[in-house]
Amino acid sequence: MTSIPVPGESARPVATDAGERNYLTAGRGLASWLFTVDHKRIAILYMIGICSTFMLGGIFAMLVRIEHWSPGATITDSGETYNRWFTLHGAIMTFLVLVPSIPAILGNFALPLMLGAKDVAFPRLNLLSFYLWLIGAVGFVCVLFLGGIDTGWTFYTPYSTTTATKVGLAGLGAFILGFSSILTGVNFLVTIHKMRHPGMGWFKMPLFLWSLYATAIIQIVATPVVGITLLLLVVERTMGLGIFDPALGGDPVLFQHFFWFYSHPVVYVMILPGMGIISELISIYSRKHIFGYSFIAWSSIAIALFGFLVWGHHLFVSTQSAVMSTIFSLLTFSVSIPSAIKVFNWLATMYRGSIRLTTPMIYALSFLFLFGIGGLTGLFLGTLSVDMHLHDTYFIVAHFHYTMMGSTLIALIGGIHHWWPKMFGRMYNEAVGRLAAVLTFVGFNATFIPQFLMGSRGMPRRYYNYPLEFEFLHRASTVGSFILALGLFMAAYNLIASLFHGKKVPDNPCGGASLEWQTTSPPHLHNFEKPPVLTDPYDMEDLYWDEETGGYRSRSVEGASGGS
Amino acid sequence: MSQVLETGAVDGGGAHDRPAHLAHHFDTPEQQFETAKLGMWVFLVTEILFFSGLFCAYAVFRANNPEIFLYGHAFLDKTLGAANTIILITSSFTMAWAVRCAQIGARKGLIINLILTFVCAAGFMGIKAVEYSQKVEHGLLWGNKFNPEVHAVEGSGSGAEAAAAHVEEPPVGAHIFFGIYFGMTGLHGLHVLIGMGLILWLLIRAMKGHFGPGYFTPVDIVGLYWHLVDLIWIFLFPLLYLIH
Amino acid sequence: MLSALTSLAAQQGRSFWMPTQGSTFAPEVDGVFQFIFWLSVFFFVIIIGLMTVFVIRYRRRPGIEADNSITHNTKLEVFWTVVPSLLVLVIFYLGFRGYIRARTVPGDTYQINVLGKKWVWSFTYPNGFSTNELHVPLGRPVSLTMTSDDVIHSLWIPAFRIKMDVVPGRYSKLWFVATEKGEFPILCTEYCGTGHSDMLTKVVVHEPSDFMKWMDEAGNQYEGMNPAEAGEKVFKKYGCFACHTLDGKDHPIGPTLKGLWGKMETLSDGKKVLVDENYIRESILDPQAKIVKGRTPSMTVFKGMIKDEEITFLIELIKSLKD
Amino acid sequence: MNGQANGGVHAVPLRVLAQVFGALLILTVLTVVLANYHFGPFDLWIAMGIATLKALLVALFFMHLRWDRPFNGVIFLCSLVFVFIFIGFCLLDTSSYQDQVKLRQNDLLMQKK
Repeated sequence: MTSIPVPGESARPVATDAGERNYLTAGRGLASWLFTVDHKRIAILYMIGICSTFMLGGIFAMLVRIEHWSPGATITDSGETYNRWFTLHGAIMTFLVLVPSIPAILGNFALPLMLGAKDVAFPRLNLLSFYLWLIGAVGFVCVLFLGGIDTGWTFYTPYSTTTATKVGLAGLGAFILGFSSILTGVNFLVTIHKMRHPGMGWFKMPLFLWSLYATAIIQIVATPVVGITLLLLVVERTMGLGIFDPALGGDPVLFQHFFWFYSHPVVYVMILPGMGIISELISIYSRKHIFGYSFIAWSSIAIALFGFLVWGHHLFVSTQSAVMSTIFSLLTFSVSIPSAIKVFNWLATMYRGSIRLTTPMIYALSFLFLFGIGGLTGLFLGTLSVDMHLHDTYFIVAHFHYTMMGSTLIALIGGIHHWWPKMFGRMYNEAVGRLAAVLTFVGFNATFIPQFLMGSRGMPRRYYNYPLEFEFLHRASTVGSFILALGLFMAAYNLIASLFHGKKVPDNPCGGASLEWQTTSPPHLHNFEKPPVLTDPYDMEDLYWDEETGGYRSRSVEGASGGS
Repeated sequence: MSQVLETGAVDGGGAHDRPAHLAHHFDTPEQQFETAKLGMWVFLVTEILFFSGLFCAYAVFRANNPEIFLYGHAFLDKTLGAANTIILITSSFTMAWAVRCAQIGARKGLIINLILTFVCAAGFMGIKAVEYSQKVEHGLLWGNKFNPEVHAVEGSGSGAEAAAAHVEEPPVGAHIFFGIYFGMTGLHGLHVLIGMGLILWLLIRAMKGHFGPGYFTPVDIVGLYWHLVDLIWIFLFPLLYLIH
Repeated sequence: MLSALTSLAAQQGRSFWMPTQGSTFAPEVDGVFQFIFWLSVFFFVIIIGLMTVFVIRYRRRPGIEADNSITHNTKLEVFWTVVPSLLVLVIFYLGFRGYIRARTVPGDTYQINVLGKKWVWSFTYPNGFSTNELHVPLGRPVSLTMTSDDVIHSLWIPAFRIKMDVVPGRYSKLWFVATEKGEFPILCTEYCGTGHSDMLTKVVVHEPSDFMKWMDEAGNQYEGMNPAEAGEKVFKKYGCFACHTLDGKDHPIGPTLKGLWGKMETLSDGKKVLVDENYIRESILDPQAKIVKGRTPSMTVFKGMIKDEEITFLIELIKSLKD
Repeated sequence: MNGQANGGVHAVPLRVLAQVFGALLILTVLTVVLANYHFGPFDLWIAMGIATLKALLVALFFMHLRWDRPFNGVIFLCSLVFVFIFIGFCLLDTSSYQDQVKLRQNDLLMQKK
């Protein structure tokens, strides 16, 4: 393992021009992209798609924020329009962006590479999953042009069965998106089981893969339930089925049980992969072996499993029985423990490290801060009596934005920056990247901290109008959202610009020890030119900085190839 | 189109003896088979959870409003239900036999068994259609379409229970039983239809001689799917038709 | 900016985080909130503090490598698994205590029916009179029996720290004891469509005596009626018909008033009692004092709600219904 | 690849398949016959017991679980655990508020009359 670099080894060109063979250039033309079954290309397709819908959802978010600049009419004079805005914001962000985000983009790109596999288990299913996503997205855009929906993303009956807006189409769209998510989950779970590098035991996998595995469990088990729920909702609307509609003797609260059996676990579909990314980033940019690998790995599984037992905490004030609420509250707190374990382990990883404040690391540190707030405010909401006051207020809005956006999306953006050089073989501008990360962080807090305050003081969510006393806090929040948007645009610009002007990078510019850093940047069409050498994904001492290539090199890989 | 990318790139694993059906990203046919099988089992999990929504609705309404179910089930034809159960079990048997034929390379047996399975499935759907049309005729429908005629049950239903049932005024929410009945059997029927399509696809491939001891993965996993469809009906039958 | 913040906080009777405390639940909820808040602040400061210290202390410096000798420490990890577990159990318990209190409606409340519909609230008092604003007496347990005509609404009184969904097709319950006189907002917190953010009203908390006065003015007077007629009006006003009949048919909850006068009743403890003026008066003011055998103690306590004159009218009504 | 040779694959003997088929038919007849007799609250459990037995036969023999990798069976069983959690919690909760639903139903009926 301590072999000295073989002379001549470094003669390999820096930014490998195994070029013609890399996945970006291996096939040309639109068709080679649209019909690709290569997981890396599908990841790029997803990235383009999800970023576009993120923009769309973001536009609605900004409309909502601008509308709240003053009480009553600001840019629209009707609650009806406002209701469509927040519904589309929520539905697009949840179903089209957050649920697929990390697994579909970074999971698709990195999972087979990290396993040392040539592709996911079912490449064609993977492409189908993308097209299902696309159909769902087109469905939502149609809904948008046909007048939108006004139910909130939660589709609660009987409002959703009686409103005149396009709930049926949106429900079908979300139903199809559900299948996209299921197929991704099936694919990843099977891939991790069957396609691991020979010799890679379960506890030699990078933690990102553990988190994707846990995510896949949730996608497989929970998503079908929302599928049938939405199907029943559509049937209820179009044919008057009578299971959820109280006017026909149905049970509207049963709908909420159905819905949250999926929609609570699904927040872990969003956050778990984010946590997985943070485990990678913190270890790599602290140049330290991850602390407490098995605790972090098991805590992912624990979160996924406990996540199924807590959905009733969305129903503390929905006439759910006091006994069930009590059980659900107790179980809810059980989920907070694995999350706490992860946070402490990340901190311990940084201890005595050699920390570089690169762009991804700044996102990782933001994540710790924002997830800290998001997680701790969750304690208020899991607490029965306090939730009775805070439920359905801006406190909730702020809480889930801290976890869903402040954590998931920040982890996604951090992860994209981390793997960007691997994806495209080019480096973005580090200074702009850091500035964007800081702006995003500041803007995010400015947007959502005021919302905590408003919530506990008496501002309900989904309100078009509000009392004058909240004007100052609403304005602070709106100003914050503009800073946030600026930060996000800057990051996007920086990444896109790097495709044209970025410096070419070597195989391992950031010093990751997992297998994807052994292949070229961008990777070979079939991932690895020569079979990767299995290493401990967190053994940072195996890597050394090579001034000549401007990247890291692995002693054991060179030892293996030197020996052969 | 994807083939263009793949074929050009079968890399030098030294595997010149790779069978045609072995995709580029697998090392061995065993790995490919195991993967497909695991994938199917995981997919079956999603199917079970998909149906669980309707089972949950059933459990909730039956536990809280048993009178609705006692009233409603009397309108279902037990004989037709039992016949359908037997038909579906038979189709499961022929499907299992088909898998065996594929495994041992008995092409003729495979084709015959697939045809039998398909015929059973068609029979099942036929009987289902008869049952549905009876319900439609008598207004025994879901939700706001529930409009039972007087003496609705002539011809359908059997025994004293049905006779007793249609004398009574329907209990409040009687339509919920039919909502759940149509929901469960409808979704199940949809799965039967999908299964018929898959069996047809297998049949065509079997006739082309695609399957044999070396490669029978599609037969095996469609078989798994078909057995799950059977499994669900095994529970639906007593839950909907045989209630006291 | 700071002044704007402090001026907000300084608004009368409220804390930085919470609105005015207007019910017996409020101090308890606020207490739990404060407890979790400071606990969270404590942990947040530790996490972010350590993070900051590490970033500064262990920033990359040339020649100094990361110390890769530590990869795990089971004792430490068990420690930070167990301690949070215990802490959240405490939090759970605190929340559970308050919630159960809020969900357990006591037997002797002043009952008001609530109907939510797009996008108004309607409150119906025991006398059948209804308003769009909620009026309640100070210091007395009030319970709300709520339902909806169309979609799900949710009734939230921030000052009282209570909230419960109002679901079509069923009743849901909420109760409170108001501790602060004045007017407090009521909001709908379950999204219900176009007018959701305008589904606002207020709760007006009166001194008990003022409440009576308000109720009198709101309800009707008994002028120009004979006592038995007025008694019938009282009977309607307080919603007695919910559990009692006047036509001799027995009601599952309460006895019919027809033929009640002068009857000998057996109480649950076996004693016998004559239905006379005193017994009726007591049964209205404190119904749980003497329960007739076979009945459950379920009647509303009318002490402090009903006027003496009205009891007299009721007695005249019952007398007139003697067979 | 020879199907018989590698461990994961097992062609089930026709005799076994036929026996299972026979058992399934008998159990079907049994459940229909038993439905004509009343066992009070056990009716449901008897019917479900027979159905589960049938399901077990299908899963073990027709679906090869008996010879398959145990993990496939495990995930199958796990799915049932989640279904039970789902249905169980829903049942526990919905049963608790039925009295309030029925009260409201009665009041609505009264209003109509």
